[in-house]
Amino acid sequence: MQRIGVFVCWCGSNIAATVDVNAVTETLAKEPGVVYATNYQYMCSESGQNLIKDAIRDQKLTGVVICSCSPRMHEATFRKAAASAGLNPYLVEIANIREQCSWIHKNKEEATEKAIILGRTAIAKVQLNAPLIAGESPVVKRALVIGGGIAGIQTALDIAEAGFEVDIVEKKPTVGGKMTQIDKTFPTLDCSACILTPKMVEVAQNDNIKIYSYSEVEAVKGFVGNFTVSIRKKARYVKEDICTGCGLCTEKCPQKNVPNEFNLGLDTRRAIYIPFAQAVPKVATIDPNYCTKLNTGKCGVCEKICTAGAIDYTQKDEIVEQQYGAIVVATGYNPIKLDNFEEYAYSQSPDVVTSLEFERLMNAAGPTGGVLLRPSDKTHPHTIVFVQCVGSRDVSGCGKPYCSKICCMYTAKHAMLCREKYPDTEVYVFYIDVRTPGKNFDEFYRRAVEEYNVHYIKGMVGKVAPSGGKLKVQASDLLNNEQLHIDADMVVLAAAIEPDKSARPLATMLTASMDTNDFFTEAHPKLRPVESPTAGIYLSGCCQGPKDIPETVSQASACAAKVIGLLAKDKLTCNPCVAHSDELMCNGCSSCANVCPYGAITYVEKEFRQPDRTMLVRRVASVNPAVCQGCGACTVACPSGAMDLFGFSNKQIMAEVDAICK
Amino acid sequence: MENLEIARELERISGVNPRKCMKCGKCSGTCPAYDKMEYHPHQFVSMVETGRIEKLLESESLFTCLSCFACVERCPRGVEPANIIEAVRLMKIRPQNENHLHAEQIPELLDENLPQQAIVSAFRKYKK
Amino acid sequence: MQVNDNKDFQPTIVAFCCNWCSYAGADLSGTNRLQYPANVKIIRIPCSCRLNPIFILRAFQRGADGVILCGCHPGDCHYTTGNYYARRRMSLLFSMLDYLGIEKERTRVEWVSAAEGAKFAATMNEFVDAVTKLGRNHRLEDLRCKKQ
Amino acid sequence: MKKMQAANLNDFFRAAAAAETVYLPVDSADGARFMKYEDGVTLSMACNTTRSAKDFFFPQVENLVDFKVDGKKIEVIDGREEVEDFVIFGVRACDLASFEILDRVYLNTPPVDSYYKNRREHGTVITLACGRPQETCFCKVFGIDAADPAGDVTCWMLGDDIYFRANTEKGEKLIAACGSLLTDVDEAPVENAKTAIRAMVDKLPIKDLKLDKISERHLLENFNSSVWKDLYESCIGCGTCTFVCPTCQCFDVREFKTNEGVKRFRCWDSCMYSDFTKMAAGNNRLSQLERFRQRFMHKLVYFPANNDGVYSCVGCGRCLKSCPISMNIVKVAKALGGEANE
Amino acid sequence: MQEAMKARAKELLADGSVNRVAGWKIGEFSYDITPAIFETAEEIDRDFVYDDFCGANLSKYLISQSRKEGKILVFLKPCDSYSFAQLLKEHRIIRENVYIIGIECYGKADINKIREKGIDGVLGIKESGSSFVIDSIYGEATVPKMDVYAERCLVCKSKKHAVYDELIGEEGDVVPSSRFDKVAELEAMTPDERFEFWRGELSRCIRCNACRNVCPACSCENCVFDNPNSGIANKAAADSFEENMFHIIRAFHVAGRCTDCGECSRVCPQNIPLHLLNRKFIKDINEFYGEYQAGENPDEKAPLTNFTFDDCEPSIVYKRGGNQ
Repeated sequence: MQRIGVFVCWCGSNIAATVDVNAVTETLAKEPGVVYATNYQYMCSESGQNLIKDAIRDQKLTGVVICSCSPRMHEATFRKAAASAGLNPYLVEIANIREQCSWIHKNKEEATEKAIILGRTAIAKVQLNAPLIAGESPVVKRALVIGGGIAGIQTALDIAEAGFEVDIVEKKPTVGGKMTQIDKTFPTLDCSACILTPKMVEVAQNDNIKIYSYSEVEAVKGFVGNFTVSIRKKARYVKEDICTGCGLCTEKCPQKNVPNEFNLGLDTRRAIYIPFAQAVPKVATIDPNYCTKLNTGKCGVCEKICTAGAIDYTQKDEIVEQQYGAIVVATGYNPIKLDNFEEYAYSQSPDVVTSLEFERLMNAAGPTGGVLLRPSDKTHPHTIVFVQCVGSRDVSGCGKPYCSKICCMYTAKHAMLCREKYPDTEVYVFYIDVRTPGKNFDEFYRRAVEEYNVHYIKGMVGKVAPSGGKLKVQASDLLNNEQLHIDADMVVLAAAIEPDKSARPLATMLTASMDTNDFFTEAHPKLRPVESPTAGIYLSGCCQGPKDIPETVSQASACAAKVIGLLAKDKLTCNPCVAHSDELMCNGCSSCANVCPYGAITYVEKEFRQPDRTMLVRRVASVNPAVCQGCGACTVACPSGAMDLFGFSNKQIMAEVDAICK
Repeated sequence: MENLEIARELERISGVNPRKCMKCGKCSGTCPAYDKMEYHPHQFVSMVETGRIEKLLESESLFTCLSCFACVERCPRGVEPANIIEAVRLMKIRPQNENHLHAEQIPELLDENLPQQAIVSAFRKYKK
Repeated sequence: MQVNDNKDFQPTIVAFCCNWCSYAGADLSGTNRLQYPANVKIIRIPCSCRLNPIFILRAFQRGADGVILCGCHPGDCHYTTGNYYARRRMSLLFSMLDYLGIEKERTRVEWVSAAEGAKFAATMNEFVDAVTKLGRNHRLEDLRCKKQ
Repeated sequence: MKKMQAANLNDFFRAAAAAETVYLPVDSADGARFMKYEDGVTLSMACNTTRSAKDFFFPQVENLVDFKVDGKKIEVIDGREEVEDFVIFGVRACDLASFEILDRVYLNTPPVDSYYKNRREHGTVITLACGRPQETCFCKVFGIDAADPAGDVTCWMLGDDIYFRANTEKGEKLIAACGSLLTDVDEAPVENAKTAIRAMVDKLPIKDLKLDKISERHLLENFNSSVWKDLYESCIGCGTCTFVCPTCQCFDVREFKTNEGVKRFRCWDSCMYSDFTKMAAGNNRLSQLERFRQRFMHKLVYFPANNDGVYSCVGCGRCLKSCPISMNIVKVAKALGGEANE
Repeated sequence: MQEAMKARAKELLADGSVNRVAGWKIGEFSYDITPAIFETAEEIDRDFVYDDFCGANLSKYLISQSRKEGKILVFLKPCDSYSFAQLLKEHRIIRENVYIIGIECYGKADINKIREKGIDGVLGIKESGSSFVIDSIYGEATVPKMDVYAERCLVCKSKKHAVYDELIGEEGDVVPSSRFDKVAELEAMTPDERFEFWRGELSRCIRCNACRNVCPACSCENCVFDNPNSGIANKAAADSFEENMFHIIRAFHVAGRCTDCGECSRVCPQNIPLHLLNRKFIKDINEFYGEYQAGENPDEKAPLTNFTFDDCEPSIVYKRGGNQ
C-alpha cells in the first residue's frame, strides 16, 4: 500500500495569494494513498526541507508530492532532501502550481481548483513511480584520437598533458596531416613546418601518447567510458621498432617512378619511402603497389642494404584491440576533386594547380625547392590568376553548398608571397566575396591589396583555355562592368574542402551523426560544439566543419578539455530515466534502434522459455543505460509496447492523463 | 521605373528565382557574347530581381544573347540566367495584341542580322 | 460541427510539453504573468517524441476536449531528432483522426521554445478558444467515463 | 395453427412492437443481423444471421457491478441493466437449440446465472422454419429438425402466407395480442412444407457427418490423436469462431477504471486466445495446439459427456463461413474419423 | 500452375532441399481453402491446391515456421512476397530456413462476392475460361471472374515479387493501381459524413481479433491490446471508443509497415473495410513524405523511423482536403 505525503508550498505569497493552499492540502489529503498532507511557507527553505525529511521518516512515506514551483527550479533540491531521509529520490514528484498555476491565473477559485488537479495528477503519477538507481559505469582512462593532423596532435597533447594515456591512429605513415604540406601560415606568415614539427616530436616523445601510424580503425564496440576499438596496423614491411630512419633504402630503391603524394604528385619518390624528412615516426614504409619484390618476388635491394635488418617482406596487417574511455574524431579534410570544373582546364594544363599544390610549389622542401616555377616548362610565371570559391558555395551539384572558409585567407597569403618573392609577377585574385573574420585577418588581406598591389577583382572566371603556352583567362569584372581577358602563366584554384572519405564509414562505426555534407554533427551547435550527440565521441578540427589552423587548434584543445573532464571521473553516473525493453514482449523488429539518436539499442539473440515449455531463440532489443539519454523516441516506435521509459512510463503518463481529465 | 509585378511575372514564366543569385559574375565571366551586350547576364538577373524591366525591354542585349546556355551551365547557384533572358525576350516579342506578324510577311522582313531566336519565336507563335 | 452543450462550457485541455523547450516556455509565461485559461493542464514529457498516440486517444477517452503537443522547434531538439519523429507521427495521426470524422481542431502541435513564453500563452488562449467553439468532445468520448 | 398473409408481416411486427421491443433479422453490410423493429425495417430472407442469437441472452459485454470511489471511500453499486420484455423473431432451429445448450450451462446447473436468467425470462422467441438451407448447414447431425423448431411460437413462411403456431403460454399471449391479423387454419400445408424442408436438408453435403468415433469412449484416443498437430498449425488464434458460435459460452470478468471508480463487466472470451483462463500461476493451455484441441474436444467430447450426450454444436455453419483460414469443426470431425459416407 | 507447383514441391522434398512445404489445402466446397504445412509427397498429391480461392497470405506463418528444424518451402504470390520481405526487414523470419517460390497471380476470388450475387448453397466452383461455373444446392450459375474477384485484387498494385528464390510462371511488374480512390472519396466527404461512415463500419466490430491475428505486420509477441500491463488492454469493444481506439492504434502501429495485402478486410467476419484505414496511412505517407511501399526495398528506412528537415508540419491536416 502506498503511503504518500503531500507538501504544498505557499512560496510566500507567490502561490498562497492566488491558490487556497489550505483547501489544496485538505482536498489532496483525501486522495487514495495519501497519508500525510501539509503546507508551508517556503518548502525549499531548510526548515521546509526538514519538514519533508521528518515526514518521510515519521510517516514512513513511500512517495512524496510537492506542490510548488516548477520542477526545473527545485526538483533536484527536493530529490536530494528525500534521498537524505532515506527515500529514493525518484519517488518525488512535483506539481507545478506556481509557474503553471498561481502566476497565470487571477481567479482564486479557478487557480485553487487547478492546483488540486495538478496535485492529484502528481499523486497519480507518484503511485506508479519506481525507485530508480542511477547506474554507474567505469571509465577506461585512455582516449583514442582518430587522425594525426594538427587537430589530433593538439588534442592528444592536451589530454596527455593532463596525465591520461592517448593513442593516435593515423592512416598515413606519418602524423602531421595537411599542415606538413603547407608552406607558410596566415596571417603571420610563419613557417608551417617550424611550428608543427616540434609538436610532432612532442607527440612522439610523450610517454602518455602512443602513435599507431599507417593504421586504421577497423571496428568500434561499447559506449561512453568503455569503448573497445579494433585498430588495423597495416603492413609497412618495415619493422617499426628496428628501422632507424636513416633513409638509405629510400635512396637505393630501384623503383623510382612512384608519384609522391606528399608533393601531390608533382614529383616522384621510391617504392620504399619516408614521406618527408621530419616524419614521425621516422620509419620507412614500402608501398606494396609499386614494390618490385612484393609484386614479383625479385629485387630485395632494400633488405640487402638495410644495416639494421628492418625490412620484413612477410609482414601482415595486424589487428590490435584496445579499450578507451573516449574517442576523438580528428579525420580532417581534403580538397575536392575538380572533375566537375572543366572550365578551369585543371586536367588540360599542368599550369592550372590547386592551392595546396601551389603550397608545395612555394615550399622550400617542395618539388621545386621553393622556387616558383610553372610545372609545364619550369619557367618563371609572370602572370598568376587566383580563382576563389572553386566548388564552394555551389548548389548546382558540382561542388559543395558551404563556404570552405579558409580559401580567402590562404589565397591572400599566396598572392602576397608571390608578390613579395617575385615582384615582377602580376597577381590577380577573382573573388565573389572576401571573407576575413578573424584576428588580424582583414588587415592581412588589405595588406595584400594595399602594400603588395595584388589585383583583387570582384567577379568570377568563366573560362580558362590553354593556348600557346599561355592560359587564356576569361572573367568578368563586376565593378567595372566589363569582361576581362588575361593571358596568364599560371592559374591557382582555391578548391573547396570536404571531409575525409574515411569519415562516413567511421561515423557508422561510432553511431555518430553526420550532416548531408559528411561533416560530423555536434551535440549542440552553440553549447556543445566539440561533442558528438553520441556520448563519449568528441570532434576535433575539420571533421566537424571547415576551419583554419588557429580555430582547429582551439577546438582541439576544447575537445581535449571535454575528454579530460570525462576521463577524470572514475565512474559515470547515468541518468536513470532511460528506456528499457521488456524482452518477453520484444519482437526484435529494430524500429526502436532505427529512431535512437544515440545508438543505445543493440540486439541480442536470446533463448526464451516459451509458454509451452519449449525453448526458442529470439532477437531482442537491449538498451545500454549508459548511452541512452531518455528521449523516449523508441517507446513510441515500438508497436508491442516492449520499450518503456523509466520515470516517464506509459502507465505513469496515462495515469496523469486520467487524473487531469477526471 | 521599377516594375515588380512584371518582374514577378518574369520569374513565373522563366521559373527562375533571381534571389538565389550570389552575385559572383561567373555567368558574365563565361558569356561569349559579353562584349556585344549592353546588359550582361548577371545584370539581367539583378535587374529582374529589382524590377528594372523597362530598360531591359528596350535593350538590344535581348537579342544579342546567343542562348548558348553557358551561363546556366556554369552558375554555381542554379540561377539559370539564360532562362530569365529568354523570358524577357518573350515578353518583348510576344505581347498580346501587339506586333502581329503573319507567316507570309516573314520572307520580306527577313534580315541577315535578325537573331535566329526571333525568327523561330515568331514562327512558333504565328504558324497557325 | 457540434453545437455547444451550454454557454458555460469549459473544455478540458491536455497539453503535453517537452521538458527542454516547451515546458520551460510554459514556465516562462508564468514568470512573465501571461495569462491563459485554467482549463489547460500540462503534462511534462522528456521530448515530443515521447508522446504516444495512445496518450492522445486516452485523453479524449477520459473526457479531454482538446489535446496539444508542444515541443522544441524542429532543429532545436535537445535529443537532436526527437521532434522530427514526433512531427511525422502527429501529422499522420491527426490526418487519421480527421479521416474518421473527428474534428481536426481538437488536436494541435505547436513548437514553443524556452524563450517563447508569450507564444505559449497566446497558443493556449487560441487553442482553448478554438476548442470551446467546437464544444464538448462527443466523437471520441467513452460513455463509461462521462462526467456525471 | 394460425395464418397471416406475408404482406401483413409489417403489421404483425408493429402490433407486437407496441407492447415490447421486437428484434428481427435485417439485411446489412455484414449480412443479416438482428435489429430492433422500427417502421421501414424489413425482414431478411437470408438463411441465417451472421452473428448468432445468443447475444440476446448472453451479450458480448455485460455490466456486473460498479465501484464508486470518492476519495478513500468505495461504494458498491449493482450495475445490472434493467431488462424489459422483448421478442426475437426469426430464430432458426439451430439457434434455438443453442439456447438449450446455454440453459444447461447457466440455468440448469447451479449456480444459476442471474444475469442470464433475467434476460431469458424476459425474452419471447419466435422461431422460423428454414426455407433455404445452405451448404454449410449440418444441424441434422445433431438431431435438430430445421423444419419444425420449437420456441414460444413457430413460424413457417410458405409463399404468400405465414403460419404461426404458439408452443408456450408466452407464445399464446403474443399471438393473442396480434389476433386480429391472424386467422385459424388447417395444419396440412405446414406438414407438406415440413416434408419438403426435410427433403431439402437430406440433400445437404455434410448432413451425414458421423461422430461415433468422437466421444467420451474414445476420449484418450481423440485427445492424443495426431490430427491436432496437422490441423492447428493454420489456426491464427483469433476468436472469430467462438464469437459467431451460438453455443460458445465462455466469458472473462474484467474491470474498467472510469473517472469515478471501477466498472466490473464480463465479456466473451475465446479459448483460442493465448490469455484464456490465464491465472496468477500461468496458463493451463500453453500452446495453440492445446487451445485448438480444447475448443473441439469441448464441443464434441467433454460437453456431451457432462450433458447427457448433447453436443455443444448445433451445426449452424457460421464458423465454416467466417473462419479466416477456413478451418472448422467439420474438417476437424472428419479428420478425427467422422468421415461422412459418400 | 498447380501441377507445376506440386511437382516442384515434391522434387524439393525428395532431394532434401526442404522438409516441409507451406501451401494451401483443399476444403469441403472448393472455396474454403486452408493454409497448411505439407510434409510428404502423398499429402501434396492428395490435398495441395492452388486456384482462384487461395487468397490466404502464407508469409506470417513463416515467423514460427522458419524457427523450426529444417528448411521450409513456401509459395508466395506477389502481394504475399511484400509481406514476407517486410517481415524479413523486421528480422522476424530467418531467411536461411525458407525457400521461396514466387508464383504468378491474376487475382483471387471472394466467396462473399459470389454470395452477394445471390448465389447461395455453393457446393463447388469450376473455372471455365474467364468465368466461374458454380454448382450449388439451388442450381448452377456462371459468373465472370472479374465480377467476384476480391477488391484488393481488382486494385492490385504489383504483379512483381519483392523476394523469391525461384519463380513458377511469369514475373509481372508493379502496376498502376486505383487503390486510393475510395480513400479519396472518403476524404472528400464532410467530417460529419466521414464520422457517420466510420461509426457505421466500426460499430460492427466484435473484436474477434481476426484482422490483427492474420495481419503480417501485426506480428507482436504480445499485442498491447492483450497485455494487461499496457494499460489499454481490452477484450471486447465495451464502448464505441474502444472500437476507435483499437482500430486507430492498430493502423498506426502498422503504418509504414503495412504492405496493403488486404488480409484484414478479407478475414473480417463483419465485413468492415479495414484496409481503408491502412490505405489512408499509406496515401498520407506517399503524399507527405514521398512514395513508399513497405516491403519493396530492404534498405529503405521506414517512413515513421525516418524524417527530413523540411517535412510538412502536422498543421497540414487543417489545410488540406475534405469538405467542412
